[in-house]
Amino acid sequence: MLDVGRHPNIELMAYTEVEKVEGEAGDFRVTVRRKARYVDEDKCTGCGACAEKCPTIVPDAFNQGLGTRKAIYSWFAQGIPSTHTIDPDHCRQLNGKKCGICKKTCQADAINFEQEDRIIEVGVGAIIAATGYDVFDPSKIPEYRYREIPNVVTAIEFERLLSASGPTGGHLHRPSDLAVEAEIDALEKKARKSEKALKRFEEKYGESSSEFFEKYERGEYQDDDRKKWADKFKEHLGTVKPLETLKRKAEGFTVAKRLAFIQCVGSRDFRFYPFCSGYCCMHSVKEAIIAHEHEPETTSTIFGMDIRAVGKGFEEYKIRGGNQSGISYVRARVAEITEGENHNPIVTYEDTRERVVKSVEFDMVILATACAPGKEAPELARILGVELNEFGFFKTDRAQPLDTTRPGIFTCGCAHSPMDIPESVAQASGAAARAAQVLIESQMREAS
Amino acid sequence: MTQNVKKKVKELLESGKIKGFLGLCQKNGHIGPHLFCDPDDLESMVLGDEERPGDSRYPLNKLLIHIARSYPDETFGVLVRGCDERGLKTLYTWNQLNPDKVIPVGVACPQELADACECLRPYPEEFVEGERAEERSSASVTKISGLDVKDRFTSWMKEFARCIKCYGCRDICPMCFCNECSLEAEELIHTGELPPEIPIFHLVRAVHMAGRCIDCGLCNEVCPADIPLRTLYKKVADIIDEEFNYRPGYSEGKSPLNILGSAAEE
Amino acid sequence: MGDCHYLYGNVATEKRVRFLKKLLAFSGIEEERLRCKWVSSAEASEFVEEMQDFTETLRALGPSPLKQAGAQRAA
Amino acid sequence: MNEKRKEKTEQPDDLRIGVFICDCGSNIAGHLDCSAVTEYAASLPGVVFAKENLYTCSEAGITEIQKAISEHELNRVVVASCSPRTHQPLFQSSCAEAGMNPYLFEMVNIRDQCSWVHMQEHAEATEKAKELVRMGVAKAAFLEPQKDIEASLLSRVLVIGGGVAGLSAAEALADMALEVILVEKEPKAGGLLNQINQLVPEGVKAAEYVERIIESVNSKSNVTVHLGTEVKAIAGYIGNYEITLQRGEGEAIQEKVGCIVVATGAVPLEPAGLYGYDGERVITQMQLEEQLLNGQFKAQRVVMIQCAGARVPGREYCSRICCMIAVKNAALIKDQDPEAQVHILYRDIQMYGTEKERMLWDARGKGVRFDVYDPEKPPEVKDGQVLFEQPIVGTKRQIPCDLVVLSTPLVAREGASALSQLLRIPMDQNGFFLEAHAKLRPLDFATDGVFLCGSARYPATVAEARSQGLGVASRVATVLFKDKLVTSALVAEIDPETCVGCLGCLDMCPYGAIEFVPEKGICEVNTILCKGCGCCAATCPSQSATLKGFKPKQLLSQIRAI
Repeated sequence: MLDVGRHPNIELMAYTEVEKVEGEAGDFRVTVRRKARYVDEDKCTGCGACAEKCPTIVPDAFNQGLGTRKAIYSWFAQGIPSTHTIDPDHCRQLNGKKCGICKKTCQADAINFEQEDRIIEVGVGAIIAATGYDVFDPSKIPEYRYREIPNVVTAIEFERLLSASGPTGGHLHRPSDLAVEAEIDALEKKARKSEKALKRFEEKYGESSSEFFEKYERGEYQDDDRKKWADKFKEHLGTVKPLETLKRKAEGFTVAKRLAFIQCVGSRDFRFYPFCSGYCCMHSVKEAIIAHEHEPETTSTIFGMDIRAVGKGFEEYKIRGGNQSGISYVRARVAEITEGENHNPIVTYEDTRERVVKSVEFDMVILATACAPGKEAPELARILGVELNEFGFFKTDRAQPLDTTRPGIFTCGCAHSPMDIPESVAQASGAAARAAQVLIESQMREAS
Repeated sequence: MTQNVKKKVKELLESGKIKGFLGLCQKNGHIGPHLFCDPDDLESMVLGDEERPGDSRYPLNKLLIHIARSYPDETFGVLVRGCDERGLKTLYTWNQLNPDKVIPVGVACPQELADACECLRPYPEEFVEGERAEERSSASVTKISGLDVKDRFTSWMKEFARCIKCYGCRDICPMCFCNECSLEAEELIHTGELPPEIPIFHLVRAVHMAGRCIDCGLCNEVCPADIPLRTLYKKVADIIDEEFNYRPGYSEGKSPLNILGSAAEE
Repeated sequence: MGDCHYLYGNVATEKRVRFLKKLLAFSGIEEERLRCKWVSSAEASEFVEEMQDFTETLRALGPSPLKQAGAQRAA
Repeated sequence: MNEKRKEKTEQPDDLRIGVFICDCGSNIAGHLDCSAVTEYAASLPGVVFAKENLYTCSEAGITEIQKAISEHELNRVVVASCSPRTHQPLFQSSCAEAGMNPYLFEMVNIRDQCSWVHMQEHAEATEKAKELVRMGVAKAAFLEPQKDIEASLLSRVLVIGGGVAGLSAAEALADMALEVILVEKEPKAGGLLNQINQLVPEGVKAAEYVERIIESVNSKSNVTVHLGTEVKAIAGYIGNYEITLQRGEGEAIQEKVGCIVVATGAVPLEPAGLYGYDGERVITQMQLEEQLLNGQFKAQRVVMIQCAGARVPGREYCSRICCMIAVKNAALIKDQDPEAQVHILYRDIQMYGTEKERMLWDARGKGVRFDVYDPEKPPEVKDGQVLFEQPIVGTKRQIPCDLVVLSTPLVAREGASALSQLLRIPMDQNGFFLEAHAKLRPLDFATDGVFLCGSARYPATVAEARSQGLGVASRVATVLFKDKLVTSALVAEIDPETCVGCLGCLDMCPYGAIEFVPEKGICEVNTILCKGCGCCAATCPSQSATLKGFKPKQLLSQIRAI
């Protein structure tokens, strides 16, 4: 990534969308919208001082909403360019409130609240659509109760939970527990606030709130100010009691150790995507192995119709996961997930060997979701003037597997079809070669 | 006790299989290395036992490197004990001798020597003289390992403090075939100090012995300060064996430390 | 194979460290003073954890015997 | 360390070091005392100029460095700021513009290593920054000027292997105006596709498909195709290889190329001794393809056994494409004769991607039967029937049949190891060639100038092999589109005076950049191939092998400055 950012022949336009494409292979004119960052790219050094001081906390989409970021942010730490961006939906200043803290903090004078979207036309010889894919939304499958049971997560959410740079620093805290901890934090904040208020009364009247309240209940005090105190105290108790319950509960929290991975969520499924996404089996195996590395007591069960370990070294990796990382592979299509005690998901499936229906409790269930075609692919296809295939990916043919239906426009990676990283990288090089051929051909035409 | 060796060498020389035989001879009461080139000149040949078995040993394989360099096309015979043979094998591995140009003639060490050396294999694969003595493990290493970490440090520092930096250990070592020695690199070891920067000086050498030392013990014999270097290097060899299942002179090829890729775990 | 930028560098280092730890221990220098752990550039928190833990370990061990020996010699 | 020793570290004469301390706005200056660090830097031996900048990487900061180089005749520059990963190239080139050799530049990271990690500890962070600067200055004193290494590049490419992958690579390379020499061992190009009947899902004839690519390749004036030819010898390195080709008993052909593409493919496993393989009643998918192609196929009851010789101890890998081939042929048999019975016994049916899964349902729809077998109890072929246990229902079954088809994996070619030695490229445990990085560099070798595509890397479908062939062309282009090869001067060197030719460095070099020269009895570094990893220097017992910019003297002066 850094290499791309530094390459003299690459002009990187992040936070930019394509609006119009005219011309033909060898001579395209592309209109793009460079969205306002409210930060001057030439001046920003990516130092992050602004984000540190920004008072507005926003759920972090990069961490699948599991963590938070500020209203001025960089998408993720190693991202390029390191230029920060102000999120116009959340920035106080841009929403008419008084703030501007980032502008005061920035020593490079890079913040510019007046910045506007810029429409730019660029001339290019060839175009490569590498817009990737979208994660299938498993809440479309009601029997898996995604979003209803907190400890049922998608593979990509799980990836962030497992990541050392993720919201939990790589420790497998369960989302239900994280929610409780967040609630504890909120209640503690509230309790501190009400404590402060009570303290003022206590100082004023020289007795402790609980002593006062006993007397108040007996009807010893009637004045308005004392009533306020009593109300405040009741409110405080209303905060502290559930807080203590929650805290006791949180003491029992451990990391998730019994994991279930459910394959083909939305894929190989006539209701949604009939195809196999190809990479999810290995992704689940990898996640199970990493979880085991973090916490050696972890066991994982991978439920799938077939385990498709079709790449170089994959089958070996899969076997190693079984032998060394506590993974069992179960050939089954999971019928239903229900919620048991302690927010534990219960997986119901048919054990085809024993020919019985089983229900097994886990700490967490990970859904290996389908590689869905990009939601915005149809719009991009329209702009580019190319066709999509029946599944919603960019259409190609076998003779020129990287060519779209319009000459000079190519595609690769999961915008082309679901595939794993090595295949994507190989295709990307292939698309580059096809693009180079177009450019060289048009140069030669010009020269002759 | 030298009849069989003499017979074998005579045979080799007469058949022209070897240009010369590097062994030991006794002259004027002294035992020293000698290159025997004439089959009729084997009278003075000895095995190096002056007063006790093996008390006059020389790094013959190291000397052979120099002879072989001067006569790259010739084949030479060389007298080997168990350790010398391990040395030869390791020198082949490190491209310092060509196995096709060396014919070892083996002698097995007597038990007394095997005991003194705590030798894991006091005999070469093939030998014409002597009998296979019993193998010994290293009590000296066990002894130091038994100390607690502070005492280990103190004891080594006491030993190293006697060092007079004579480089005897290096000069005699058949595995020290470098032209320029790291122990003489000024940026690594400061000059003009006695003892040399300890324990750095000795640990640097110990690191260089990893995957190389074949436990001949000449360093220990030659050290004027009686530093138990052999014990240190025996431990070095044990570590490499424990961690990588490799012991120079016993195992094939180079040590996993000196080849790419992850080491075999078992 | 490791994930070293230079292909096998991390593996080579790991092997050496395994050896060195044991050599240090035998020479009377606590092997906990040497540590090798693979942390990628994306694993900031792991790195921090490791470094803090290592610092704690070193503090608990006290000054290196080498330093003490050096001080004695200088005196 | 005592003072006496410090004095003894001799410094080069006429040292004029300039040190620049960056505030990075408040990013560094907010957490430590940059002025104190600057003052301290000025007091270090050899330092003639020290300056604090608000942003050293800004236009103003750079100008200041350049001005100082000329005004103070600096011959070393140390910048203490952020990560060398992002900013070293900028500072180096700026020094070069001002007339100082860029290799005399040294960078110290006081942002990540001081202000960021010791954010609440102002005094300690300042002290640490001073130490780091002292170390940087100590190293800078011993830096040596270097010249970038340049080498010429021949705009010609050797492609070894004329299957889909190699042909696609040749086609794309030719269209990118590079000259291509394509070598195919067999008398005809096309590889495995010549033996294949048809391709799915479109049902196009494999021969026609590959013929079109062959024609396209043949039509290019800048491609020379050598059929029935093998590579005998390869000398040289990236940019300048000398190749010896041999056609049958004929005279050797000499060629010179800049890069080499390995597209030698793989071969189907000959399943001798497996499931009663006899080539008649028990055949391979490849033989079935041939029967279908020639119209000789007659069987009525067919059983296909997947993973025949694959995913077993000793050959653990999944061959990726055999399920697809089996399903394709099963459906084809049903198309030809709907009355035929076709049964596929499998372990996991590997129909990944958008199109193959549909082939699977279509085949089911056509009446092809699928059954799972347990690898612990593989099927048995006996007297015209196949016996197996159905783990899904737990019963034993016998399927009568008149033809058993074994889906055998693609395995590495026998000649692969010879080529691996010729090119000094590694193979994996299965005999496939080992790419530089399994995920990020699938088409490269660790050795520069040599590339990989198709089933020589790992079994690939036709479309995958074609994509990879095209892909490899752009990997080659990244090298050959340049006028000359320029690489960093920070490479290894071996002192010929002290080297004893122990080959320690050679064994440790991951890039095949070290060669033993028998005449001299020493090892030499090929500076073009060397990537400066330092494995050789770490191994060399005599410090004969060293890494420029990281010589013992440079590193130890830095370490001793702690």
